[in-house]
Amino acid sequence: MFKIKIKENMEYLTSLFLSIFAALLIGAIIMVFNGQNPIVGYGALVAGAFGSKYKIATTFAKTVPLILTGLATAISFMSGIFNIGGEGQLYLGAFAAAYVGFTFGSLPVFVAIILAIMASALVGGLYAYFPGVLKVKYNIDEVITTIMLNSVAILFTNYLVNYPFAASQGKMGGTDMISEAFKFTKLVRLSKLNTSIFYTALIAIFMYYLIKKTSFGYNFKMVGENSIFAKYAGVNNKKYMIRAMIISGALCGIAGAFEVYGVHYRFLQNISKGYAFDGMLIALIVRNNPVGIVLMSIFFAMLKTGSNSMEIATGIPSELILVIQSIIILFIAGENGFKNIIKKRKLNKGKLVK
Amino acid sequence: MAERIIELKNVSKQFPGVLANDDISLHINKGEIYAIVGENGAGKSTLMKTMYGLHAPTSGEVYIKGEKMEHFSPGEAIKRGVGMVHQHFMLVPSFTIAENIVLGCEPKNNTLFVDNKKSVEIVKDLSKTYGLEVNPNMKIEDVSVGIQQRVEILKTLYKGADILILDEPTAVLTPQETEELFKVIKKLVNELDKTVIIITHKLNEVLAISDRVGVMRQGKLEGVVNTTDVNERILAEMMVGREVLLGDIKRPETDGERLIEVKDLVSKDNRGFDSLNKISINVAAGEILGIAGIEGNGQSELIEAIAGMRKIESGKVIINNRESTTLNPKEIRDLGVAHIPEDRLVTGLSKESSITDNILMGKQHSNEFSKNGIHLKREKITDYAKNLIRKFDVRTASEEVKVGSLSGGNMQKVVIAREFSFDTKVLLISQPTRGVDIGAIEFIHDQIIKKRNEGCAILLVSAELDEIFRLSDRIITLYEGEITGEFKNGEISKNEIGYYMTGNRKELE
Amino acid sequence: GCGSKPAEEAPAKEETKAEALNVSLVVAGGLGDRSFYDSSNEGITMAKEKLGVNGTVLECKNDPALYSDQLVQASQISDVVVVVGFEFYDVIQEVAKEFPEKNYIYIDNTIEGVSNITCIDYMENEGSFLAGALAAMMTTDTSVAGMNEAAKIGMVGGMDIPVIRNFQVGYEAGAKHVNPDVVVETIFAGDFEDPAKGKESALALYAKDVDIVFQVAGKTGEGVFEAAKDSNQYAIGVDSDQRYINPDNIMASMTKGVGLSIYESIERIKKGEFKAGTVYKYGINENGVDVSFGTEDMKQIVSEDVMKKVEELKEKIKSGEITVPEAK
Amino acid sequence: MQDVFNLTLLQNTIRTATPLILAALGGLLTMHAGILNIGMEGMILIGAFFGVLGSYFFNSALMGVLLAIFSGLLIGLLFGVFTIELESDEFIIGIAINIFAGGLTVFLLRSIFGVKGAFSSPDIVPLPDVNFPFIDKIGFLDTIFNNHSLFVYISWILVILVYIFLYKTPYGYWIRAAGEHPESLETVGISPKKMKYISSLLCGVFCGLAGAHLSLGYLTLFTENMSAGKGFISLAAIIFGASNPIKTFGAALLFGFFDALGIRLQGVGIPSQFTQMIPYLATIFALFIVAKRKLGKKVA
Ligand SMILES: Nc1ncnc2c1ncn2[C@@H]1O[C@H](COP(=O)(O)OP(=O)(O)OP(=O)(O)O)[C@@H](O)[C@H]1O
Ligand SMILES: Nc1ncnc2c1ncn2[C@@H]1O[C@H](COP(=O)(O)OP(=O)(O)OP(=O)(O)O)[C@@H](O)[C@H]1O
Ligand SMILES: [Mg+2]
Ligand SMILES: [Mg+2]
Repeated sequence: MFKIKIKENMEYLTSLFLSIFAALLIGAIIMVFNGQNPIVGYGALVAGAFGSKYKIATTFAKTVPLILTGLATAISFMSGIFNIGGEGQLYLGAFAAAYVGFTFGSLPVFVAIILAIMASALVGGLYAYFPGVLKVKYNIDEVITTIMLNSVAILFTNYLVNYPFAASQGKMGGTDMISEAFKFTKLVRLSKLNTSIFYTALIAIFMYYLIKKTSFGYNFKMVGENSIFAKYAGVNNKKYMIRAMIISGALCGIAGAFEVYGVHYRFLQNISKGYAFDGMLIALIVRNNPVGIVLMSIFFAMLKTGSNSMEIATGIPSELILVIQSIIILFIAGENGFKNIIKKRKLNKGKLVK
Repeated sequence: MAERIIELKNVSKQFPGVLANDDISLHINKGEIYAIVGENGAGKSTLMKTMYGLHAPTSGEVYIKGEKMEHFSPGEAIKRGVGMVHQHFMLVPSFTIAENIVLGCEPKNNTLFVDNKKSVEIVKDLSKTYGLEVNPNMKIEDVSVGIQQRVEILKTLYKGADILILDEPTAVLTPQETEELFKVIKKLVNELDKTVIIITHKLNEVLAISDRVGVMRQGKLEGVVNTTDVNERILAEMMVGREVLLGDIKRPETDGERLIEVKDLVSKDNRGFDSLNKISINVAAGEILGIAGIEGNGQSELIEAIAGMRKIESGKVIINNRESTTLNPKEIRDLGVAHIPEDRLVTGLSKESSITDNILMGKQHSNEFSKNGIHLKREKITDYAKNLIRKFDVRTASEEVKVGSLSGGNMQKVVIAREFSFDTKVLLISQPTRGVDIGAIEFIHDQIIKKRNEGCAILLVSAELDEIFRLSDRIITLYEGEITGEFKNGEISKNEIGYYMTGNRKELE
Repeated sequence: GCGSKPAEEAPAKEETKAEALNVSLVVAGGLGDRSFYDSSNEGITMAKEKLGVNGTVLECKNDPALYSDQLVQASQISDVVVVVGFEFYDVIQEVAKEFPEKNYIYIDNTIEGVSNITCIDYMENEGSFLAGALAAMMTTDTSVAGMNEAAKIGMVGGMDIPVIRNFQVGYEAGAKHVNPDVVVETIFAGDFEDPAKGKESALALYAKDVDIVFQVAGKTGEGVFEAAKDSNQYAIGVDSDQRYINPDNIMASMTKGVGLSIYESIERIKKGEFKAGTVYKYGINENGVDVSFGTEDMKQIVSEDVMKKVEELKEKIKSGEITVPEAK
Repeated sequence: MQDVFNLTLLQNTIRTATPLILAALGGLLTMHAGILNIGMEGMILIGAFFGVLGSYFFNSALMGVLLAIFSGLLIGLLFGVFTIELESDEFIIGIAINIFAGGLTVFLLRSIFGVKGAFSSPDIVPLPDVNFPFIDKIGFLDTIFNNHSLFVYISWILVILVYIFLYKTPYGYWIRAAGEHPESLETVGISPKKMKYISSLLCGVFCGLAGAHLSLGYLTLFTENMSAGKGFISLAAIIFGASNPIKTFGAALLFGFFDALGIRLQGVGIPSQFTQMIPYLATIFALFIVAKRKLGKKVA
């Protein structure tokens, strides 16, 4: 059994690396056509992401929301219910956490942070609960409702930070700052890397354990793969779908809380520019595998930080970097297909085996 | 010598990990009925799909009407008069019967638009010509499998097929429907000069209809014989490689307490029509109650209602002396019920999951397989799965294989392995051997009897009268959601029971 | 303990090249808005041409995750960092502390008491006051093609946020100052990047007898101009002189002197006359905000007479006779 | 209130709905073929860019439309190759197409027009507006239905054409069969893959038209990300309309209506954030009502 798994994983990794390689190759060709040296370009990309302590820290800081939203996607998608509403849940969670942070300044730090995280998880989870119920009880497509609820949440928090909770010192587009003591400790000077990366690691380990090692993870998976079967065999499929949505929403909410406590120290009206969508993409690419989500998040964070310094270092316009980046994503996404083609080739060429 | 209408030369087909067809050479003569038999997973369907252009053979040659076919598609096979009715129906559920029949070459007006009126007329004409009655305007999703079968045949005939490949056409048919189908086949061959290739697991059918039989085993063509030269026993032995005994069953008298009690049960079918009308039955420990009925008369709904998979409108169900009327499937299972569902693909299995995960289902929270009901003991689970695979003779390369890639019979064995290994007193069994080969049938029947003799109360629904008669202690006939008769085994013959299955009520005193 | 160490390695080698001053421009959004950010870039371009400085632009594309990254990067490669966008309020304070020897020129917000952050904040309410006054004067002037009698003017804002509301307050005050009966209708499109929404919003205003719409909506505002063209009515541009986009329908623009003030600051730094750490509030008095009517070759929609009246209002504001309200 | 509910509200509705209708017609074709396309957002953006490009360089709106169609075909092909040929997850490919479109258009904007952010020019020839003289006289019809951009009317015709295509022509049957039960199509000798390709190419074309309408009909310019979520709303309209062209048309109009309403309600003193929520909340509410009715029917 182990052999099969290793073989499958190897196949997956090979085709993944092949597709990344192919994408980089196409990117290189585009660079050449634009009169740039691809070796210099990619060198700058890697150096931009890992070239110094600060840069490594910056890259890793970016993985936090990606991992959390990626895991959030994984738990919902594997359970056969599609939470596309992570963005909205993140916004609401971030706001709730910020609210705790600027309202209960006198609480002990430990209590306040726990309270903030719980509030963000609760709000995010609740906001995912509604589309979950609409899906399970009324069979209303959760893809639409969660997309719609994203806009609603973003508008609603936008109202909050511009009217009742606007920062007291004028032009901000955010709430007041959370109490100084609550801010997560920074780990590397200048960078945004903070202790939330440890909490994220804990959450990732917990989610890995839940998904891969427990009977509950097994139930989620079975509900996702055939919910009629799950029901027939004694797993309450509807309950598990809703649970998946709640966990998913809670993780997105926590991602929001970490952005507030670790990065911005207040809620900002545009606190996330599509983290949840990036996380979704990541989870899809690695097929909801928690370990894969962590690794792919690092890769995505590398692309983001690296390409950012690439423009300064090489003069390759950022638009071109954007094109290359999207080609890389397209090719990683096509990984499965390339693998199938290779397999078919092998089968047709190869000899008959029993 | 007869014309060789189809010929295969050294055909092999490799799937990842499976050599489904291994160096097969055979020919089909014009105007004959050629049967193919073999165990589940022997490669029968694969071979047929190769003839039809759905699979390209990995090596070997295919000739249709003397013409060598290379890299051909079903379209080209159809052009040369080959038609195939697949094991799993190839019909679009939301389309009407007429739309399904003409799909792919629709009659048109103005060269642009589909002429629906004409389609309907064509179907009516076809129906008449071949004696296959259908209502062209009904949607496929609303008609019985028997009708769907007819639609499939009409579809091939509409396309002008003179070579018909029928892959297990009788698996889902009632005996009456099978009889009608055979009449049609004979008419097609004798009067209309068609050639028929038929796959079936029922050896009596082979003897009844075919001229020659090809026997497959583990991807190889074991042999080809003239039907007149063999009997069921010889065929079974050729298929399985050993003697198969579907002999008499020892059933020691067990007189137990009532474990299943159903009182005045009323329930609806999927479309919201009444399907069970005040049904009352009971089953005692150590007893098999067989339910005979033509499909669609409420048998499926009865089992589902008891299992908690269907809402009970009124009435009562008592299992193990506890009322279960409003409980959900999980709570009913907790009362000690195992359930083999009628449709293994939809209800009984998760195709995308491994055999292990399918077998674990229902035991994932047990102390045996998880610490505190939470942490899965994977090694133990794997051993357990391996053990069941061995015990229930599931043919597979590994317990990590996805269930969806097993052959139908082996999938069924996985369901049975799981459900029979619960320590339950009550078994609900629906169509346990549908599409299963004779070797496996023998095995499954043995398991059911073993459960009975251990003191289980078993409710059995099957479209196979043979099966009902062979296994049941008592038989009930259902017609349109009502009980029309109740008999002790031996009280009534197979021929007589059809009378009750079609609605003639036995006067109950 | 680490505060005394000079920040990172990058700038060391630059200092050997004697006088070429390295300037970075960090913008919260992206260039190409044909208004606020573009005009800040004009300042840098001008400095490059006239003062021979090295200039680099870093965009954050409205992604808060990049604010800090880009600012740090800019700080590492240059001596002067021009930071444009109120959004940098927190980040610039964090970063500037780490690079005490660098000069930060912060546009569009105010931070007091940091020795290396110089703030330039524009009083958009004062500029908008002029725009409102102008619109109120024009809307009833039926001698101009497309104007109706109704005293109704409009504004399309990108989002309902304090900065935009500051425009709104000034605009309304200006309009009411000229004509207390004028009705000012405002629609917030909810997006700075959706020109279709901008057009729809403006059309909704024009359908209500509004004939002049002031756009304060970034790329969404491009749609306002389109609406003006389609319904043969008028728009007022924002931040840069936008008349060139469509001189027939854009009657004027409320401008901020972003480019010029950036240029002048860099010039002063070069000459060594720069007083770092100050907060400049640029209003009409400082010529920081204004109303512009395009280049000379354009046919004017606004009459000389009205332009003169606008000038008079400016004087009144300068003299303190009029105080323009601010958004709270 | 009179300011809010008047004839121009309906006029706005029609205008706002048109890009949604065009894109949704494409998306429902792939939906019928069994592919959920969330890449419409990017496809619209690409169509919008090439529409402007063609119109600007050839000084002809027609060339703009043709180029938008052509680019739609290419992007549809790309989508098809990945989802159909390589059997990649359609969700990922959809997202990747959106990112790709964003990057590509910005890059081309820079390298072809040398600008960032936005491009407008008097040399971009817009699509003409249409005026039907015969309804000129009837006041309310004139307000609501007259003087829209050409594609508004074309989109209505296309709704009918797509309906006929799907339900009356062989290809329509085949596309639907390919989505619902591909094996049954394959076994009658027609390649479901081919049908999926056709739908995906047509989807590219329709999204291209939606983009061209956006940049040449509705507006006469291109700006970065100008599709601004229209692809997602179209998808919602498709799901709402159960992939039926007529119902989807209705759903798009409904959405357009609530969008227009949201803009107009800003005058009445509700913070704009809440009026902007109207289309989203209304959609969820409408879905809820429909679902509840369906459940009720089943019980009855
Ligand atoms: N598309 C496929 N990909 C991989 N393996 C396949 C595929 N189709 C069939 N197989 C494998 O090939 C073997 C032969 O399958 P086939 O369906 O031909 O069996 P069969 O004789 O028709 O069995 P049954 O009586 O159960 O229908 C089986 O082991 C099956 O798992
Ligand atoms: N820690 C545990 N130890 C033993 N059994 C457990 C444990 N946790 C769960 N179970 C068993 O697994 C079942 C399923 O657990 P779960 O909480 O997922 O219930 P469910 O299927 O959602 O239904 P319900 O909550 O209504 O019981 C429990 O009812 C219980 O029988
Ligand atoms: Mg078979
Ligand atoms: Mg007026």
